[in-house]
Amino acid sequence: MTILVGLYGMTRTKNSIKMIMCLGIMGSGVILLFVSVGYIPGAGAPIVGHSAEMVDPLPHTVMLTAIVIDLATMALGLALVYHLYEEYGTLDVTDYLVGED
Amino acid sequence: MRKDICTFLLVLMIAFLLVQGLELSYEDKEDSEVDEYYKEHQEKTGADNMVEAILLDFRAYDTFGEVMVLYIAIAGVIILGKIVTGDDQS
Amino acid sequence: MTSLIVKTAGRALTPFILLSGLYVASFGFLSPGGGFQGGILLASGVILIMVTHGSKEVHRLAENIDWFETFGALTFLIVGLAGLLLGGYLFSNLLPDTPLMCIVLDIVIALKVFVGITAVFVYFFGMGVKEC
Amino acid sequence: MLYHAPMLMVIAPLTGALVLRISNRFLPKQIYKDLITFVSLLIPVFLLLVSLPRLREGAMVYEMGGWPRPYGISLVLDGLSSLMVLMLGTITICSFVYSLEKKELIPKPDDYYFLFLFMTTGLYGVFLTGDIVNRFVFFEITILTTYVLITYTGTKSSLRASYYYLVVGSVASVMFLTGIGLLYFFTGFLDMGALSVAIPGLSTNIRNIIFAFFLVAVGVKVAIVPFHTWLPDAHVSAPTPMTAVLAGVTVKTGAYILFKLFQIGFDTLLIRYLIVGLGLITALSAALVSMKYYDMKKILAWLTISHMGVITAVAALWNPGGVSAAILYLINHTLYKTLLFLSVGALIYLYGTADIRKLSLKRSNVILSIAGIIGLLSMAGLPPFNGFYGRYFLLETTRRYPILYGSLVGVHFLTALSVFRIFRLSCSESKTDDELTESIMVPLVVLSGLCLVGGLTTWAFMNNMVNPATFALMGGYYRTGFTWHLVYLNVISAEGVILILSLFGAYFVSEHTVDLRLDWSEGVLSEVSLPDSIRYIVIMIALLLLLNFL
Repeated sequence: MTILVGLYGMTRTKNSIKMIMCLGIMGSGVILLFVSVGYIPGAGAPIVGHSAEMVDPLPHTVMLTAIVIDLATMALGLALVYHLYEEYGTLDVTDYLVGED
Repeated sequence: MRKDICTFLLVLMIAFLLVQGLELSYEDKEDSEVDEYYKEHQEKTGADNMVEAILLDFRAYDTFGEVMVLYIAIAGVIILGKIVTGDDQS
Repeated sequence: MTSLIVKTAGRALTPFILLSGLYVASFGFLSPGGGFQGGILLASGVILIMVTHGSKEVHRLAENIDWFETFGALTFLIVGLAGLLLGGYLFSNLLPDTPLMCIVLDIVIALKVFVGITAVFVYFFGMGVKEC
Repeated sequence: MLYHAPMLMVIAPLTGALVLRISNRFLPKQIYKDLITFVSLLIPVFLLLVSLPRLREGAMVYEMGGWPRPYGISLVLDGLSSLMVLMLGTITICSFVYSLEKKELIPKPDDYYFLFLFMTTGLYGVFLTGDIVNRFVFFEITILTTYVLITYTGTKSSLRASYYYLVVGSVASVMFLTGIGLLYFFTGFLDMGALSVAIPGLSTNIRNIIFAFFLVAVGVKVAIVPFHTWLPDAHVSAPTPMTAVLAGVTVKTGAYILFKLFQIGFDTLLIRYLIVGLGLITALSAALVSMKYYDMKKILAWLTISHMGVITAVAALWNPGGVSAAILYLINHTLYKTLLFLSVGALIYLYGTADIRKLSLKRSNVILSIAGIIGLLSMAGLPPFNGFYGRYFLLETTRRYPILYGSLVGVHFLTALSVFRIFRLSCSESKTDDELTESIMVPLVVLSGLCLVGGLTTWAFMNNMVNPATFALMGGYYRTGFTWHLVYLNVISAEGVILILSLFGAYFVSEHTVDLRLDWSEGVLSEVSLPDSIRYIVIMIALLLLLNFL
């Protein structure tokens, strides 16, 4: 559901930084999804010797990948927003269309 | 404004349909086949932390790609600065 | 801008943050943690120092940061290729039944993430400074 | 040694990129950097050619780290991926040779090479991997580099295009991951081979719902209609060699992933009809929108959208005929569209503009004008060139579907109209003293040669490359044993006659009108704002779920 919240936020906002934030929210949603996918009732952390039954570790691994990729995208996106702001002088995405060069 | 309300209703509908359609339940959830295999062969990797074992051994290629993604992003941020400012030093 | 309290707290905290980062990175095979998390912790330690003490010294470090980064990525690739030569597959485990491979890879990843995150921070920081 | 070929194809450009990055320290001369890039682009093609005989015996599977197939990550080199890799290798080398002329890459050409090699790595990874998460990771490498490469012209609009692509592309990535998560929840596998066994066991309902997420992910990459908003901007503002790769290969990865998704079991009726419908809407409307512009890059970009729509629509029929026709057309489209984008780049190099009213194909350099005309005629679908054969097979396999048949003829007509419009308008008197360098000419000559030869040897190509690819996807052929006369006699069959007649019709129409310019769909199809394009994504997910629910 967090994914959907992020998605809705993106349609709602016009601020380009907020859009990147919404991307972050969607990323968190995916992380939650993966944690819940790996969940098995009554199981402990996936470390040998820690508990008898452990949750599925594979989604956790994929989740780590997702976090890193999210981080990378957000870093690049924020850098782009910074340069956009320098060029256009505004953060409003609807204004970017007007300034054809 | 009307667009926003419509989108909001659509998102609500998506959420409802997803919950209805998927019927996610953990009642009879078992370990997947892949997971069983990992647990059996965990000894070979030497790592007690299963996540780490998968990350660095079974799926090291994925982690490699992931490291490259981070590398690209950082190099990209730096190169982007060079492109936009037209800076050709360093 | 920075008061004495902030500076002292930053100085006092950073070694511990760095230490815990190293711990998390190198014992990822035994306990929760791993390269990425450790790298982020290390980076946060350096960033703390940067924020509290200004960033001139770190800026000088950052000039060679590209090289460090590439070095990290190349090390990962070389470990993989070593697996290819000795074990017959790319990324095959060099020393089965021991966690050595995991530790090496973890530390490489930690260093890479550390350098990378610091680089991005320094970069954004620099942009902000230019603006003012 | 041959066993390692698939892995080395991915690793070679990557190593090249990393070496290039640190080469400033010990190899400061530009020529060495060019050499490193060229060699690391050449190695995968060489490896593929070496392993082609081995491929006849079956797919090559490389298991990473020695962990067996469904558990570890594996690389698969089968009929389809070898075809894709061959195409990718050709296009990247052509694009690289073109980019040796560095006038367009104003700041830092070695950074450009570095990113370009990384993008190539990502594309090889996407085509070769047999694991769905790994495919995602490598796709992410590809698009992250693309975001930066698009901005390489350093203009305002390129930054905006890159930002648009970043936002839409990241939403697509998140959707792809969501789909993977749900897929893992229901099947417990991440390997494509194991998934193709497990997914058909799921209920149609669940398959449709999971595909709603994949639809967004794939749709953004193929640019079918509600998700196409990033494409024209990105194509127009990217530097020329980059545009060629974007239109030539990056868009095709989406189609490739779509084929793979169909293969692993997302082939329910609802999904297929939805994609056929979207593809048709894409094909017709984008071809119409292309008539609106005078910027040649923009026309070509919209025609790319249109033709990708055709490919997805016919492939979504999911019978061997449709799939093999789609694959053939995919390759043809790659060749002529890359050729066209490169020649437009050369024209911009000569005249400094891409406005078709200001530039002249006829009065420019001889080689350039021949290459451009071959590319345009191939796109229009004139028989000796390769564009015709792809269209012919597309039409032949859709005989049983009248709506599809009619729309394909319509798209053909509109494309031809666009081409003749370019011909008519581009006859101004402007002259230039600039000369083209060899590095620009060579890829143009090679690609136009490939367009012609590819058309003339379609029968061999169908037998040796497309049929194995179809077999790898569907486990069956459309038709075997194409011979030269069978293919050449296509011209006088019903479909051939229809195609040529509509070509002449388009020529007639364009001769008798001064300037065909359709101006419509502002804000709906073209010039869509970013929140609106996200809104389209929401609407599409809701539509698929609703259709599934009904």
